[in-house]
Amino acid sequence: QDDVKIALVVKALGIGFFEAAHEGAKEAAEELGGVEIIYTGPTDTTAEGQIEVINSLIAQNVDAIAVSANDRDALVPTLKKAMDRGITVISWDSGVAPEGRQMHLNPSSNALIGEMCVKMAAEHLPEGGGDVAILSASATATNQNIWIEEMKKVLPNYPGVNIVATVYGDDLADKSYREAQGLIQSYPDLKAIIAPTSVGIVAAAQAVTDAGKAGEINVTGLGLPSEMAGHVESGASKSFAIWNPIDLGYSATMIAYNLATEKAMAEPGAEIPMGRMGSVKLDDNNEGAMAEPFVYDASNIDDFKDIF
Amino acid sequence: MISRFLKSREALLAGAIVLLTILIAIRFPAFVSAANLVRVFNDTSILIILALGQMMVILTRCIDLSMAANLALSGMVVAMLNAAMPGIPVPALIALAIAVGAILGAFNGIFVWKLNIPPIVVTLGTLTIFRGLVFVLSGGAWVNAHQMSDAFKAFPRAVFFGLPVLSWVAIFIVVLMTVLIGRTALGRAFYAVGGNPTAAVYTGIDVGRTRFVAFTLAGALAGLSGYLWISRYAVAYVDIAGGFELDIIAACVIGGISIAGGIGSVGGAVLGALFFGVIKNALPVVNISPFWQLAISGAAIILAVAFNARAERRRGRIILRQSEAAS
Amino acid sequence: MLNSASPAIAQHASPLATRPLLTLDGVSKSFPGVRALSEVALDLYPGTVTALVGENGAGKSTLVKILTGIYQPDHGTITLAGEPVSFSTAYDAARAGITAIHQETVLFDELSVAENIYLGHAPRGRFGLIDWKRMNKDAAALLRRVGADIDPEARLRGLGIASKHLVAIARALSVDARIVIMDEPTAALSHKEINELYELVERLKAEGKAILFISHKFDEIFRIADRYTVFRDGECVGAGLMADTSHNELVRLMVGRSVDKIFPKTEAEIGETVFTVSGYSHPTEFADIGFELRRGEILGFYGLVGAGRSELMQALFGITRPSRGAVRIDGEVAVIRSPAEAIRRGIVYVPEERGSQGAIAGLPIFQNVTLPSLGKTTRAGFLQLSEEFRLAREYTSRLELRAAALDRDIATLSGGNQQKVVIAKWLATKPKVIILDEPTKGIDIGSKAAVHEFMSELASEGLSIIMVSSEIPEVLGMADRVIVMREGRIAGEFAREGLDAETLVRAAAGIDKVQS
Amino acid sequence: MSDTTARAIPDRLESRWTTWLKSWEMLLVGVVVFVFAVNAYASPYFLNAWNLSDATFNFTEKAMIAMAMALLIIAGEIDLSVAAIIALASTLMGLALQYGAGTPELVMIGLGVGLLCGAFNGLLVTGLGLPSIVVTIGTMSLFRGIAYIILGDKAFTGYPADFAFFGQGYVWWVVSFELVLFLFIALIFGVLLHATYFGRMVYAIGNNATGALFSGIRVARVKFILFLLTGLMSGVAAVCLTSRLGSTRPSIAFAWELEVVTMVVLGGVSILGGSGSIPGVVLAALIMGLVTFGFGLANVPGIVMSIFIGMLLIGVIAAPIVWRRLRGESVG
Ligand SMILES: Nc1ncnc2c1ncn2[C@@H]1O[C@H](COP(=O)(O)OP(=O)(O)OP(=O)(O)O)[C@@H](O)[C@H]1O
Ligand SMILES: Nc1ncnc2c1ncn2[C@@H]1O[C@H](COP(=O)(O)OP(=O)(O)OP(=O)(O)O)[C@@H](O)[C@H]1O
Ligand SMILES: [Mg+2]
Ligand SMILES: [Mg+2]
Repeated sequence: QDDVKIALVVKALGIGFFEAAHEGAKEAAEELGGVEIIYTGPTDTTAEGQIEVINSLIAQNVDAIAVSANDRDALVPTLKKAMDRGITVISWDSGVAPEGRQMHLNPSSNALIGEMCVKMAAEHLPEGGGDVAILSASATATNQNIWIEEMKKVLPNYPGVNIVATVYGDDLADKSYREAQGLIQSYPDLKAIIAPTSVGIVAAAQAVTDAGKAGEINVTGLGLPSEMAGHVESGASKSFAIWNPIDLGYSATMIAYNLATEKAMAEPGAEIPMGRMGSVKLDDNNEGAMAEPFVYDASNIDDFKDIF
Repeated sequence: MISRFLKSREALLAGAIVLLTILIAIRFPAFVSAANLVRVFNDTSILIILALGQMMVILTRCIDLSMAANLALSGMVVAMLNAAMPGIPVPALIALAIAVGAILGAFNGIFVWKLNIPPIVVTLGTLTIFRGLVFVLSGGAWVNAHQMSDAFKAFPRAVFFGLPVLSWVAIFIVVLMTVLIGRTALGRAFYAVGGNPTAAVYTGIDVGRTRFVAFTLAGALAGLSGYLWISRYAVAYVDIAGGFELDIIAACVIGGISIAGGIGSVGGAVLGALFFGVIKNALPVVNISPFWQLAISGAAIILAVAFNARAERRRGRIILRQSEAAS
Repeated sequence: MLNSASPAIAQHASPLATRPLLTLDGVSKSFPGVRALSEVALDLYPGTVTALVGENGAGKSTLVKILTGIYQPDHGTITLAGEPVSFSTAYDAARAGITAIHQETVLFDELSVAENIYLGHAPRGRFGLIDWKRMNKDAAALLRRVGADIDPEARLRGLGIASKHLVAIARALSVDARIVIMDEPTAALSHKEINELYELVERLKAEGKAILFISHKFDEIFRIADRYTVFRDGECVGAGLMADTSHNELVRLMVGRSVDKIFPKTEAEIGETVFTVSGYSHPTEFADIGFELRRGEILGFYGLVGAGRSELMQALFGITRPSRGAVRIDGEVAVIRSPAEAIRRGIVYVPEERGSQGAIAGLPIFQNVTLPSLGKTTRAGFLQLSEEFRLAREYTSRLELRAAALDRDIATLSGGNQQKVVIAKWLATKPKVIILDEPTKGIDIGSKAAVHEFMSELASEGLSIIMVSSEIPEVLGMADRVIVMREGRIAGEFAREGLDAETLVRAAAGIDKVQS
Repeated sequence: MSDTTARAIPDRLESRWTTWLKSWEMLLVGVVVFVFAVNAYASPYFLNAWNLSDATFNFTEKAMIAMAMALLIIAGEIDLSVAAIIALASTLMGLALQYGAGTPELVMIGLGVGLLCGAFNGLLVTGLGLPSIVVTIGTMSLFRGIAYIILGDKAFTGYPADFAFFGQGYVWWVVSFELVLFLFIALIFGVLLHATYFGRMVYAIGNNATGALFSGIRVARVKFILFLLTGLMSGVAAVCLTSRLGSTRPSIAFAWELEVVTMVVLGGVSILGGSGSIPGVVLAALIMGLVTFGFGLANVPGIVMSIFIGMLLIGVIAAPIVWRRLRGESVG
């Protein structure tokens, strides 16, 4: 009996978040036994790069592909081809359009993430609220846009939060940094920056520190404890959230395994087991959420900063 | 002297930049506040340094497409070293970054000098090789802010006389290059080699070696920029400054440095870079979507090159002039 | 051999100096396919002007480049003040005290005049940095010394060719040299500037410098030189004191055979007018050009370098546009906007710059030949190689081309053979009028005679030929009629009979108003 | 024969067969065989018709552009804006889609935009006499910049089902439409360059543009046509790629220009102009495709492959020079 080959395709190699997910995948593989994990992805975050990678995975006849997509639509034809050749395809983290995958695992529910971001910003606003700006990743990233939408939905519940701008840093450190600088410059009353991206939040915190506004402008959003530890310490960021990428990689692998070995079916309403993470329930779009995001602040950051 | 300057490309470009700044200032007075101008200059410092390096290479009728990749590799080397051994003093790391950059530049130069391979082919190759080596070296992992020592990150940020060290470094390089280009035999050899390689040989200049030196010096500046970049943004990863090589060349072109070699000035390169800096920094301020930036810089490049070509167009020798004047 | 004019004898006879400052012995230099110098000897004495004469391609400039470290000799020795020397760069030679005005002006258009003069040895100030102020001052002084009224801070690009040449002369003098070499320094200068140059040479002589003077102008040589050396086909064929020789003897040494045989002009039957140019003008290059060309005629165009002859011919060929004027072919007005159109009308142009405008290095010989006639050798746009080879074979064999094979790169041929290919290329288009711009410039003596013979042959077949040439013997030998140009205008038109060199030179330099 | 004289010059020194055997193309054939053999040995998945067919998608679109780029570079010019033309063409196709354009219109728009962009480049280079490398660095930003202005953070999707054929369809068994189209284009360009008047003019211009002008060739016109062709091929690639991805984002085909140029140079085309062949470029495309696919099967990251391609590029160009040096011949 051959090993079950599960490919974890990420947006780009070298990103701390995905490296952590890889750890989780390896943990799942060990737990399951007889599973080989292929961790791969392009070098920069392009759809074309991912397609090349996926083509070579199809050629290797892997049993399952779990992908965090750079482009919701562009991967569909290739992934369809993979499914036609009997390969289990799921997406996680950043999704693929429904026709290109069997199911999608959201790290958390989009509504929860959106609300969490606004809540973290609101909590540290001065009396009477203030200006808040959003620094997003690439303007084309599916999940970013959904979260921003969700944030805007819950705004009525947080009357103090006044969203003044949304800018895009393309998940490039220098561009994000410059965009954050632009925000600080153009909005003298800015009190918080929400960056729902791990690259953006670090760059924004750095920009705030360099502008001498640490403590004055609170940078929050989604980030990795290892990357944010310094900024929490300096006060540039009061708190931020993230789901645990290790858990995410673990869960995606578990689901891929269960679907590939036909221990579960991906259909609306189905519950697919994910080992120690419990199980995920699929909605009408064959999507499910893993867990709530977890908030990190000065009180707990030290426990996590060396893990991921 | 003054009238000669006023007629020069540099004056025109400087005028364009001032005009642009004024236009922005009309709607957003904050843009021309001293603090903001300092910020814009600081933000452009690295581009200025790189453009000056590229200028030397272009002056000798070559081109270096690998500068951004060189920056990434030298930067990654010192970032990883700093992360692994925080005890190494920062000046030593800066020296190392410069040395690594110079070696990579020399690698380009040696192919151009000894094997006569066209510079564009060599640097197209080394562009991917250097970038790939960053990946191999780092295993694709990032070096994050908290892994870098505080001194490492503090250097470009420290403020002296109202300017961050990063800006001072750029100013220092500008002064250094002004002297090198204007007052040394080597600097003048760059012009000679690019302006007329045959005549350069008649003058006793070794064309190949001069090009080699230009590549090496450009590499050294790329190495320096590598350190400055990662310490400023406090992060190092494979893709840093990806695609930046074209911005560098574009700054040179806008600054009036002729791609055919032999024409250009330090002032032009600096102004070309500043033009980019002002545009990049002004867009978010004037609320134009950042998506416009690319198209604007493209249009600026085309206009600049068309304009420079017109200014350069040989006025034709005028045989008839004397006789016309006589009659 | 004539090497009897060995250094020993010459030394003995010299009234001016006893020991040569510089001695060359057995120096040889080959280029792919060409032996430019073989076993040549040369002596230069302090306070003496030595003239080096020889036909085009005799190897004079090659020798200059060896003496200035640009080329390294294949073998042979150079002795400077008793010490054997070898130069690996131009810089070494300059440091040893050898400076040269090269035949082609090798300067930098984008740099200032002062810097062109001092590049490589600029005056240094504090910290070893270039002292621009002093450089400009020194340059101004030097320029005054050569009698040039040029702003040292001006960019070279704006200067005329004569001024550039003066800058080149100033550059040569900017080095403190013991040996000054001048390779055709007067070719681009006007009468007044030439006289100033002569005075300069006298001064240098008085300062005790050894001068090597290369020129094709015999009156000039007899005026300023004390000694002479003659090269022929890369060999040294004679040397001695000017006082001991005569005009005729020098010519005989140079050419090695009787003069009239080189220009085998056969009388062709001159027919009706084929080509008429009237009122032809260009905004900056030439004005009011008018002439006629008849069937079977060879029309010579003479003038000093820079007189605008090439510009005129290129305008006639459609490379540049005239501002005014008309061209008639067989009486019919023709507007020629591009070379393609000129070729279709039967006008072709063999350019002066063989390397950059004539031969297409990188393409095989046969493709060079067929390039303008591809319309005839292709079928519906598709190439017919056998047809191309046939055409190439036909025309190259008429010109007695020497080559290993027709599919060889044209760059592998010697200069003369390249010129034959270029001419063959144009003949293959079956033209009515062929313009030859300096057709024998820089080609060896054998090829030269072949080209001349061929020109006569073409003329007698009824082709009309315009021959631009700066070589007086060639003009006198080949042309049925000569037009002289000066500063973009026609300065005179002369029939073949009774025409002499003096008349041409006077007309070209504008010394006397010559009536035509 | 009548025209044989005593000292006749032979047409050729060696038979065409011998010349071919010693050519750059043979060296590339050797490399192809080598890479193929290594891949077949190293991976059990390599020798599989479907997999090989999938692998062709890695290079066909770039190679189509490389065909036209080869001619352009042989003529002494370069076009760095090709990838940006793809982005602009794809964006405008997507825009037209929003206004209800069907497949035929989409294709027309893709090709038309390519042609227009090529014409724009050509006009700047031949009309104003600007250096192509700088002009196309400028238009590269401009074209992609316009795509960004139009699309911003959005994407165009929902291309019609029959539009998918260009990038995803198969003509016969494992033979994809793209592959057939590429081979067809290669054939056309091969004939154009090697067997026609036009091709001869391209070589003449690349070797000596002034000389070509003096030989009656309309240099500016030929160069303009070459820019048009390069634009057109970028348009074709835009149609194929858009169809293959089924969506358009402004970052589409990012940095492809360097890969295309690498392909052309690896194929033996001199970057200085004047020499090169279409078979060489086709072989180079094949090599790059095989190398990427081979590394991909071993799950080697793309960037490590690029080190290999970079070394291959410098290596194959340096090797003959070093070889001649070692044999003591002088290098020009
Ligand atoms: N770099 C070179 N490569 C190949 N052949 C050369 C080179 N330089 C000179 N030659 C050849 O060497 C020969 C001598 O040339 P040289 O320039 O020395 O002649 P010259 O006596 O100076 O002629 P002129 O009077 O026309 O200046 C010519 O046949 C020329 O074609
Ligand atoms: N001011 C100048 N700057 C640079 N080159 C010049 C200048 N003047 C003349 N020349 C060059 O000198 C050469 C002779 O000029 P031109 O062809 O117009 O005159 P000509 O009468 O044909 O001279 P020639 O006898 O050399 O053919 C040309 O190659 C031209 O490019
Ligand atoms: Mg000479
Ligand atoms: Mg001339």
